[in-house]
Amino acid sequence: IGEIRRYLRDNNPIRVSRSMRDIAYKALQIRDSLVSKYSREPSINEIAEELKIPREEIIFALDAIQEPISLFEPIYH
Amino acid sequence: MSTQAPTNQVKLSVLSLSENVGFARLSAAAFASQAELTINEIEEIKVAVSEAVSNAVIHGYGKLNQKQDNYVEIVMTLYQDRIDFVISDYGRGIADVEAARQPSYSSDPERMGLGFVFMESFMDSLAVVSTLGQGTTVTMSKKFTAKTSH
Amino acid sequence: MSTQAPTNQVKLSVLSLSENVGFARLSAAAFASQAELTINEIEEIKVAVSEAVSNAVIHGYGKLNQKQDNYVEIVMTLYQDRIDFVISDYGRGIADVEAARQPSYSSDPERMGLGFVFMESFMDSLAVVSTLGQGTTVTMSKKFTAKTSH
Ligand SMILES: Nc1ncnc2c1ncn2[C@@H]1O[C@H](COP(=O)(O)OP(=O)(O)O)[C@@H](O)[C@H]1O
Ligand SMILES: Nc1ncnc2c1ncn2[C@@H]1O[C@H](COP(=O)(O)OP(=O)(O)O)[C@@H](O)[C@H]1O
Ligand SMILES: [Mg+2]
Ligand SMILES: [Mg+2]
Repeated sequence: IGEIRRYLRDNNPIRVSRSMRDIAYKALQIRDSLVSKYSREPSINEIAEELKIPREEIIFALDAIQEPISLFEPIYH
Repeated sequence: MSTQAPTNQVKLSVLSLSENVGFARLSAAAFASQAELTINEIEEIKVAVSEAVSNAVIHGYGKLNQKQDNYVEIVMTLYQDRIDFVISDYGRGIADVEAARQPSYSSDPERMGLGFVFMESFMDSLAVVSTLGQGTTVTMSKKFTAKTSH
Repeated sequence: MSTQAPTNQVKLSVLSLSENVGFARLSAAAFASQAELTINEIEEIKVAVSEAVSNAVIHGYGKLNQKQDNYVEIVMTLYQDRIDFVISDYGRGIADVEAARQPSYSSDPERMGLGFVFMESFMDSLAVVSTLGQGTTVTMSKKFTAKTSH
């Protein structure tokens, strides 16, 4: 339980936590370095393996740092 | 469509509410992350799935929105080299699918009419089947290169 | 349980595969983020839902895993002041639910036997209903303080 409690330390009511933002930026950094290493876009799995973070966490973090309403979705009125 | 066996499948059934567009979008990204897809390709899937689900919510059910049993269904199936996304609603349907798929066509003057164009350009295939008064089913496929052992 | 009307509901039906534990976990987080919950509370929900879904995959279906139609169902319902998560499988069921819920109890010597303990401590309520040979349904609830207009 201690391990999980430690993992749950973030008690912030704000939607995007510090740690989520960190994960998202790290994922983008690693993508860039893998692009130069392989000369191609890495898959999300390759990024997850490199970061040692479950791919779903990366997906969630990347989604969270996006603009809440994208250009493509003039739907919320 | 090939006849190979699916390697994974999940089905979502979400109430027709705009909140669930974001939910479906994120769930689609999570499912797609099993495949060998790049961040960009996953973003394309997110846009295409959002467009299809928001069409179901806005156009399919529209003012019928409040009815308790208006569900949008999203079936996601992983094959060895592609993912299929099937989005269905049981709403009002589309009278002329060909016309609806044209760029800039919208039945709502305030909208851009680019949803189907995005789905088509971001995915590898798009099929729209609709019956007036019965609903609409959008089937989209995204291909990828199967993982090679390394 | 109160009788208030739900404000949102989504249902997932996922093949019994370990890949789908992560999928369900993220979907639960995406749905829960509609409510006034802290990031900490959302993490607790993620742990509880993962434990329930992985129990369905590992213990509920276990070696039956490969059968094409073994689905785990996850129904998430948002109310004004709580979210309910109902996780069901149609697998082998639990002979003695009381015993199974005890800390450190596991039918598998390699496992920790803490799944139910986590679900119970991270959620505000937990109910387990199971019938041998028919399956198991776990119902968990997380409360929150309803949004005040601002
Ligand atoms: N699920 C649906 N049910 C009913 N009508 C739909 C549906 N999806 C699309 N349509 C019709 O097709 C048109 C074009 O859709 P789209 O390209 O997404 O543009 P927009 O949503 O901006 O109007 C819509 O304006 C609507 O009339
Ligand atoms: N969905 C299920 N179907 C069948 N048996 C289950 C299910 N969930 C839990 N069990 C039984 O309850 C026990 C305790 O579960 P849990 O507390 O999660 O511990 P663990 O998964 O580590 O064994 C399991 O070992 C298993 O025997
Ligand atoms: Mg549209
Ligand atoms: Mg367990």
